Amino acid sequence: MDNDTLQHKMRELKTQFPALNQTVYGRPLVYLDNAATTQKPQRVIDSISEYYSKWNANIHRGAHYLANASTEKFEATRSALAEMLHANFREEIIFNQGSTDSVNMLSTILENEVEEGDEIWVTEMEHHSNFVPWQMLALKKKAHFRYIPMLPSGEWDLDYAKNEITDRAKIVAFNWVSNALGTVNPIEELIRLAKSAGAYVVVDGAQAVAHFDINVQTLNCDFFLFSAHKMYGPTGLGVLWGKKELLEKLPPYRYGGEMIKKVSVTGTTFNVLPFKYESGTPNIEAVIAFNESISFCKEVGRENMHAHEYFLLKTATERLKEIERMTVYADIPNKVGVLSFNVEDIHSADIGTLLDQQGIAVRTGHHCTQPLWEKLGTTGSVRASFACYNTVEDVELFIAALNKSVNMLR
Amino acid sequence: MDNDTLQHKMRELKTQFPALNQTVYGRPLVYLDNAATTQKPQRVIDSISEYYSKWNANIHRGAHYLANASTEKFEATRSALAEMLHANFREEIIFNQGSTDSVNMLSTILENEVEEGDEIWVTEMEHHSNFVPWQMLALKKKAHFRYIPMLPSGEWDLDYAKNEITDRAKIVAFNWVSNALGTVNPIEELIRLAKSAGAYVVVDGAQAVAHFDINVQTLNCDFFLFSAHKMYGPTGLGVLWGKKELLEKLPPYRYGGEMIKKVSVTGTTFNVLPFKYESGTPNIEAVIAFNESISFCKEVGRENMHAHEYFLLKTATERLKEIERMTVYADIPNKVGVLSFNVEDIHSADIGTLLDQQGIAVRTGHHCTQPLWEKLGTTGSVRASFACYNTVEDVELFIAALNKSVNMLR
Amino acid sequence: MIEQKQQEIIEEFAFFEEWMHKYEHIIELGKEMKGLTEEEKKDDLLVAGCQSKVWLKASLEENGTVKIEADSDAIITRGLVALVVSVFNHETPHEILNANIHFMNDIGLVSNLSQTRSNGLAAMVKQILLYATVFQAQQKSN
Amino acid sequence: MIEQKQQEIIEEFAFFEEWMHKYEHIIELGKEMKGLTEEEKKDDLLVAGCQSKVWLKASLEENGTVKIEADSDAIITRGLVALVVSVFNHETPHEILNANIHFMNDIGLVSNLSQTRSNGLAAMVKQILLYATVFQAQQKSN
Ligand SMILES: Cc1ncc(COP(=O)(O)O)c(C=O)c1O
Ligand SMILES: Cc1ncc(COP(=O)(O)O)c(C=O)c1O
Repeated sequence: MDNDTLQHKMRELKTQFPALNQTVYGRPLVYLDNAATTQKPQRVIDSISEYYSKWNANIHRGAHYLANASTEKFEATRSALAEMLHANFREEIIFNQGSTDSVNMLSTILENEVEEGDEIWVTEMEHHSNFVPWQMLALKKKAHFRYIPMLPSGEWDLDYAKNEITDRAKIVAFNWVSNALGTVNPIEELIRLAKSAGAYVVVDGAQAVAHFDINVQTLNCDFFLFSAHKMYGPTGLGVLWGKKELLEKLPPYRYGGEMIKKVSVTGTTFNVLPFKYESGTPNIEAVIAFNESISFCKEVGRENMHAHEYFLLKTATERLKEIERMTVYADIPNKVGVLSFNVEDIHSADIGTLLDQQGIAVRTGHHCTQPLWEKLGTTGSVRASFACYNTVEDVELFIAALNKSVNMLR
Repeated sequence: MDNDTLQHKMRELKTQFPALNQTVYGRPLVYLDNAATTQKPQRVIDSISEYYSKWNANIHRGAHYLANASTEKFEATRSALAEMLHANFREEIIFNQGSTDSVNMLSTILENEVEEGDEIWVTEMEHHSNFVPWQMLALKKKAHFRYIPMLPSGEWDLDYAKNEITDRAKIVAFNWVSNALGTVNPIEELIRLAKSAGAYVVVDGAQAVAHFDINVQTLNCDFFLFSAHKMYGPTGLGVLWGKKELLEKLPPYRYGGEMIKKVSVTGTTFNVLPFKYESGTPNIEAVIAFNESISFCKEVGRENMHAHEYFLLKTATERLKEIERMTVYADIPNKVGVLSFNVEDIHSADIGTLLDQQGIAVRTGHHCTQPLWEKLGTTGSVRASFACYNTVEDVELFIAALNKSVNMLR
Repeated sequence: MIEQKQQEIIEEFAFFEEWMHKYEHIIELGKEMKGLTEEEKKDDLLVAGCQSKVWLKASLEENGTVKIEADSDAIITRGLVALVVSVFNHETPHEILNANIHFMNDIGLVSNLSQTRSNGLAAMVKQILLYATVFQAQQKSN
Repeated sequence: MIEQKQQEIIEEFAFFEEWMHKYEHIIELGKEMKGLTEEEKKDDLLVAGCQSKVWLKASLEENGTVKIEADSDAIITRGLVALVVSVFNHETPHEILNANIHFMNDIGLVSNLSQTRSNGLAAMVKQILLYATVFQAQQKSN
């Protein structure tokens, strides 16, 4: 598809998102905080309303019509996710609260796989959610907490990784796409390295799922996780995929209803996958509505989404660089639509405040990646992040408002 | 309020719940599975739609209008809950995934408070979610897992508790209301016993919050927890209240964004309450919409709800006892609107199937309380549970359908 | 043969206009089925996925067909189990493995009976196919 | 006195019709404020709750009033901090503790500035009240 056709095609999307059709402080809203959370298409909102108006019931154990209907819809999303991720088995898909929940679960159930002196690896650019749980696990097990350094360009120092990741590495956990910089990391290579070292490989796909097609088979990682709310889906829902043989072997995480086969005062036996890892009433509404987000992404096509967002990124980056004393972080080719920058001697929070007054929603601060900013010699940035529904006009409004803000602050 | 006035007042409620205004298999739906999950009033559904149409943004760290608006709404629910529970500090309210999540969190953060040989107490009637996590903690810490036996009437054996709970008890965890039987337990007395033994006291309020006013100050427990979805609220949201001094002292649970003060490659410091226990993007939509459920309960009045449900329970119980070879479990005065029964020589699942065909939604099976049924010498029951929106007509339809089912099965 | 037996069931159920009569018939089938002895109803014969319990036993008969016996503790499930047994019983592993099982949908078992229960039946069918696979392998190696 | 100073601020801001001019004024205030020295901007003077950092220093003056100095690393916050300082500076602990602080709402700081930031200011005010409480106790015990 040439760019004009693509732009034309994508232009229609915005009308599907009611939150984008509003003004703030009397100005049209330009929502560029998509890496924090995406807006939701009307079909997702409608699905939630429909669920509560027609199907609401607690799932799995019901003996009645509504319970069966909601169970069926709930399980349909699991099947759709198995297809989306190219999982071998649908029971490899585990629902929970979010990416943070997934990493905490993994760092707990992998506990007994780590021994004193082993190494647990992350990278210097990880989101705190994929950093602190591993740091704490290392502390607890007296293992070495190690990280792949980030180069000033925002890329991994893969040479370092090649030299240093040996068979003492038990777990290697990393993000596919950096939420702070938007860099797309060479995960295939790191997975290969980590697997040949015999480590468990955890891929944080939170910032990737809205932009790339995913095939957990060809990736050959052990675990892959993301949050629905960053993929045009509802809040409060995480998806964890894990290799069946591992999920079967590893211990349970949360104990309670549904994950139990038999409870007695003398002992308890656990249920099969996926129920083993889904105790308690799940976020039924979110799971069911998320199926609409999955269809939405499939219909629009992630290839189109990424191409369009990349076009916006390039356009915005060029315009941004015209501003004096501007630092654009990670201005490299391999990126999604995340633009992270600072203007010399101006605090990112000040820019954020003045952009906000002009209807432009961006995020400022450390974006939960403090080690990354320490490496880059600052404490944070202004981050504008694009989604499939953003337009070239959004970019224009953003750049104009940014110029005005910078002038006011100088 | 006399009963006629009350019935009149409550009759209007049903119209507020769209899910109740439908037919299944061509018959009007009679939803009597409220102990599993309640239906949601239109205002809750509308609040979710409004959130996604107008306010959706990730909370707390935002520097823009939507992020501030949603943060404000999110925090307003915390304040409303602090008021509802009579908490001393709003930061004592922690949001998570559900009751199961809360108990698992507590059994993890209390780990270091338990030593080998200590005792951890539950009761024989607990939901698996408030049973297995403590059983596993005891196993892990080589503590003694003990339980207060249940009498055949469905009541606690408090004499046993009085004799056996000594200062070796470190944790005492129990439900206010039994989900399987509907019995309202004398928690004030057990809290007194447990506190004078010096134990941490955990109250599972999952089946109580939709029926009773709650005052965590006068209860004097240490932790109180419940799920929004059983209080006319959205799925995927739990509320945990804990005494501030304890939550401040105890270690964090899930590591990640928001709960962090400072992360670096050499170490990490944690944020203050409530953020310390709220890592990752929460179920923002559910938290915001839950405020409507809180208002709903306040406006209807839990006293009215309970009185009405109790009237339905008594009416149904009387009619039920006219059926031959009927066993009604826990037919005692201190109950909420839960009716648990079996008919001799008929499997509960068969009754459930035939009731379902007649539009009556009940639950059958062990209701995640296997030890309770073992004590009562069976494996489960048929459970009809009433909510504020049920009517005397619902009871009539249920009894008629039950009679028909039993006749078919004999 | 399997197809023929399915057609018979479908015709039989087409007869009932009301849910009540359909269920009365299923209950009747449940009552009539021979089932398993109390000693046979052990955990190792349990099929997973059912709210009510389902036990299943399969063996290879001398003439090369499969003998299937089953039971349930709930009478409606027992009736459904009887239908499944009647379709598969005394067929060869080959026929079982090549059958297209559609009668449950056609008589409205999937939409009209609970998901949990039809899952239980699905688990039962899956187990029968598993047995058939094993028996076929045994036959070939003999 | 505190009330009078608040009124003056409210009048001053009523003057601005556009958000831009309001912010330009706040930025101006931020640039003009003396603030703290680099050595003083240490973690123990940090006030929690701000996206940008706010440092606060308070001391009891000889005449019994409270001296307040503060700073921020962001210029807009610095301007807001200047406003808060101007309202509370050189007042007695008693006056501070009995003041009704409303100017932030009245000039549209709460609705028009980010929640995070007004929370930062709220934290700053809270910290000032805490200091005032301590100073008042000191005065009484002397
Ligand atoms: C008494 C009791 N405790 C705990 C739970 C678990 O709640 P959830 O499934 O929302 O985690 C339930 C729900 O059935 C319950 O009734
Ligand atoms: C790369 C990455 N990992 C993990 C997370 C945490 O996701 P959640 O807040 O949904 O748990 C985020 C969200 O910001 C992220 O961007």
